[in-house]
Amino acid sequence: MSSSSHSTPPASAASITVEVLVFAKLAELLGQTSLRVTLPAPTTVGDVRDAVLASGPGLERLTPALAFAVNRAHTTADAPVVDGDEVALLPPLAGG
Amino acid sequence: MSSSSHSTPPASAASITVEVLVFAKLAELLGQTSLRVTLPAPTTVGDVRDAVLASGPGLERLTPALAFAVNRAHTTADAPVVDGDEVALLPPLAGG
Amino acid sequence: MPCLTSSPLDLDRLVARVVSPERGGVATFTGVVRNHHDGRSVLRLEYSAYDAMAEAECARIVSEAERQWPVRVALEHRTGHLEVGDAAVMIAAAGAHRQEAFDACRYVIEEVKRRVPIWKREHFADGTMSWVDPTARPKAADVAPSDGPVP
Amino acid sequence: MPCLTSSPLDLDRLVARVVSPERGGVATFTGVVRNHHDGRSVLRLEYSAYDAMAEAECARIVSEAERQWPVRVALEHRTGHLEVGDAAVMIAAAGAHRQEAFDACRYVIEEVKRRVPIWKREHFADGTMSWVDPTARPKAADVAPSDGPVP
Repeated sequence: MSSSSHSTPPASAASITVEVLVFAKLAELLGQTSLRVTLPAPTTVGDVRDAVLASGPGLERLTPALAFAVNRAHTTADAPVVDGDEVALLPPLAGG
Repeated sequence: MSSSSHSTPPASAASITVEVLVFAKLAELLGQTSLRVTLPAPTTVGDVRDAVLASGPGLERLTPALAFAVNRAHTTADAPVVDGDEVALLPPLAGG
Repeated sequence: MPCLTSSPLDLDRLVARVVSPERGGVATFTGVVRNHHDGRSVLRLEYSAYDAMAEAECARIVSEAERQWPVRVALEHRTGHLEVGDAAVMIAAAGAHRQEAFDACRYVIEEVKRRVPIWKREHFADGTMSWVDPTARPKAADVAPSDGPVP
Repeated sequence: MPCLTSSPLDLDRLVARVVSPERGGVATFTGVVRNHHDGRSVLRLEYSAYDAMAEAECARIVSEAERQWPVRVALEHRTGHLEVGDAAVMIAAAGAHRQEAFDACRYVIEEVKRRVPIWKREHFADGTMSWVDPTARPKAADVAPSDGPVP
């Protein structure tokens, strides 16, 4: 995994860049399957989601439906992200 | 099915003959897989079992383990049998 | 379809009998001959049945399951000589939803064990054989060392 | 063994991966592409996955089941284009006793549906397509006629 292990830097002293993967309907609406997002530290999965959904008109309506993974494991919107994390925004799963 | 449908005759006025099927360990101990038993009317599945088990030494010890069928359907020791019934004495089942 | 057969069982064939585009959830159960029983080494088994009643009872169990849940069920039980590793019984239940497929499949195997007149004789590695009695207490070898009073 | 595959699934192959003479009870579940959804006619489906995470999550689910019950579990999920009637997911769980095989199998399919990042797009007979959202309320066609207040 690419998660860096340094301790949280002082707020506003650094920025955090993550790779964001999007899927299914969300990938279709965004016209891409991955993007790079940079936000001021500290930041959370929810902040990353908000930044991505702000990039297209009307995408905010997807907010309640999305689940999240960081570095290939499920997590929640309030989880912190660190520089280099792989963040995934997951529309409703439909496997099985 | 071969079950006759006449009403129960007066006790001691008639005898009842049934075909008895035996299986597995019981067939082995009896040295046969079917036998014919005639008993005074009225009679029950339990009476048929007792008659069969009395035909060999030490067979009574099987009594608690046996289940019963009349005309290919499960039944209990107190069920009546009528002339022509097919009575089966079933050692512990082991299918599946 | 008869339930008893002396030929090897085939899971794909059984599933094909019940699945359809309307019944997309398929649960199956397979019971395979084990190589041990009561701590003794089993070489092979011999299944015998009260054939006519076994067929009738299997048919009744399948209809009960199909009445109780919206499923199609297939059931086969092998008879005759089986080797360790051979399948003795197979059940497939297909429904629109997995819950009912699982519930029906489980119902059928429980009822088969409880009601279908089939017996098996185990042939052991030491040359002896015995009729299997699932109601019997385990042999001493399988029982915990202390049979004394529990404190 | 990888969980995701673009090749047709095979129940016998999956069962062979888990069964043994010590694990004589084998429960399986197969999920087959249905021909309807929300009352609309489905022609085929397209499954896509977050591959790396899906593999990791499947492996986690299988280990959880194998830790929770004394069983061996195999799990495969198909991706890419599937036709109606094709199997999309298959699970096999083998144990010494049927109860644990059924319980483990059921656990795995529930967790797969809940946790594995896989999506499907349905292609309908009318030429349209849509991403399946199992959390969405059924379309009007599937809802009972009265949406008004219940007396």
